Amino acid sequence: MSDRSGAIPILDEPAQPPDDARLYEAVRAIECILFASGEPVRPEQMAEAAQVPTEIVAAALAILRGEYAERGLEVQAVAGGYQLVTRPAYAEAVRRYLGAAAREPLSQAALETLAIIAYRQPITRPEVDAVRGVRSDYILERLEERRLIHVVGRKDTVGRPMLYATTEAFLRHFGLGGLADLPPLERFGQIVSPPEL
Amino acid sequence: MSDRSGAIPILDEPAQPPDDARLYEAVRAIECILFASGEPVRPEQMAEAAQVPTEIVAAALAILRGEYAERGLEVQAVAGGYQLVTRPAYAEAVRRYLGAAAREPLSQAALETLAIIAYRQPITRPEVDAVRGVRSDYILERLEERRLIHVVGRKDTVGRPMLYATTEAFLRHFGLGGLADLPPLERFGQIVSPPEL
Amino acid sequence: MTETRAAPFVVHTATFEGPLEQLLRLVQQGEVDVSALPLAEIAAAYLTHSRAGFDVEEATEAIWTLAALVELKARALLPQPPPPEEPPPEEPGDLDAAMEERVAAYRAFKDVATAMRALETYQQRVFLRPGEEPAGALLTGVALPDLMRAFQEVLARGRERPREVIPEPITLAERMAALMELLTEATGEMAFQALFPGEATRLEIVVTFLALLELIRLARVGVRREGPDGTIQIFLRTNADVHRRMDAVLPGRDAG
Repeated sequence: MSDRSGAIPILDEPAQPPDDARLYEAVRAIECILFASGEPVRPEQMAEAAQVPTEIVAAALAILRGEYAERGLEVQAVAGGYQLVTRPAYAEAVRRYLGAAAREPLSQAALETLAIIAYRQPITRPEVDAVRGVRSDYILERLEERRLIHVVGRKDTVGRPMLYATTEAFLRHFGLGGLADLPPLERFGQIVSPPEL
Repeated sequence: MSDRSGAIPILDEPAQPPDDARLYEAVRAIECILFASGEPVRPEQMAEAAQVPTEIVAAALAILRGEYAERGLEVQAVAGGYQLVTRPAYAEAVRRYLGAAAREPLSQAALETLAIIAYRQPITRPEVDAVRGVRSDYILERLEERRLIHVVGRKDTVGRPMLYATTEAFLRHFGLGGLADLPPLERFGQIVSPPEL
Repeated sequence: MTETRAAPFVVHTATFEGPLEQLLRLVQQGEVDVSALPLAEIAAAYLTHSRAGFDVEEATEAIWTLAALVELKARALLPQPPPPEEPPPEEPGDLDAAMEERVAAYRAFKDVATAMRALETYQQRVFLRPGEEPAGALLTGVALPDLMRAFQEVLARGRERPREVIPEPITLAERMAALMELLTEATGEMAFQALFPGEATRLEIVVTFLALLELIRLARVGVRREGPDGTIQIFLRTNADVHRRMDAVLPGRDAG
């Protein structure tokens, strides 16, 4: 698995602030904040807690990611924030310690349906059905139950069908910083435009 | 710049003898275990989870402590074993972050919805709507995200709507952590006489 | 929740073996001949299967799928209806193109699903630290059963009252503010029972209780028990209490 850190452009900014000591302190403070939080932390939250400007936060995050490159933990950009997580290579050791069973992956049909929704959102159930060639009621229900998708409105057409979109839990499930981090669909087939339904 | 023109396999092999590689892996695995655990970990537990002898654990812990000497976190030896903690110097930043996160209160509507669910669980979304007089989709989603409520099944009626109930985190959220035997509130209505004291 | 399930239902017929959903898909793609499928047998087999462990959601899916198969089989067995009076507006070539495009789209999504599977697999192997929620220590000397018993008493009292009229809407924010005011007036401390006067309605009691819980969570109010059989006291918390609680979640603080 490749490092997906490149997806967040803000980190590419030069990490050369005027005050090295202040930056160093910000790196340490942000490390502590990410550690103490059990969920993604937005850069504004870090800036407020560490009491530094957001430019310093961006530079500090870049440094922190570099520092963790060789360690057991890694800094992930997820759902608009950052989180500290263990590396997949050590999953078995952590599971043995926690006594946790492996998490249940999505079924193939659910994953395909989710892919369609992720790229075509907002999308109605009949539109999903048209792509898949089978009814998707049950799968949509399960995906909604797992909070990976939700209803965002109704389409202004016959029957006013509900429109589905992906959620923040979707981004967390796949470790995506945002929808822009999804692999470009063009790479996967010769689709010029979505078919008219 | 290194010459990468010829793929010379020997360069990809570990530069250290095998024992060092094993120790290095143990350091990383133990780092992950300490991170993922919310409490002190005993060396025997680490040995079991990382599947290495206790001598390796001792050596790995020494290395890990050295590695964290300059960081925001530190490896601390406590009565129950070892734990990864934030350094006192950054306690203020962490306190500000946790404080801000904890102060993010539930909205008025969310609290009321939660009261209805606590009072009438298990309950469907339409039933909640009927009590509140407005749609509750969004609020139910937020409450579910905060793990205060969860879906416990489906009601055997038209449309098979999902049934919601409060979670254990509901108790923790209100400062009642670890005490999970909160009886469903609906049951209170059936109490004819006060229980004996 | 349905995370743990019995073994999934598998169809065994002469022409197909596998899950129902896959059977439907293959029928729709014309790869399995629906007219030769023994649907009654499949349905009977499913009933036997579901007796071993009935899963409502699986049953719902199975019924949907079986119904779709029955419909497809009926259509396949019945004589073809006359073609629609108006021919489709598109040229056959356009139809082929549209179909081709649709197939290409589906193939692309299937491929991208593979990429997403890799992301999912990665993410399922990483672990977050358990979040440091403010927890536990807010209820000194009070076990939950104590609190709940007290709550049951006042609720039972509320229930004995004659039929309630729809009460004025009570909001939790109002009740929280009222509680704080009440505690301040009582010089910072009062008995739990005193929060629930005899004339309180059930809704009022519930809202008061939730307001109290919320104040406890926000560390504005603490609860303690006076003596082993004593009453439960509610008291206002000071900032010092809050700081002590925060320290409790920061193990490093005392060490340095």
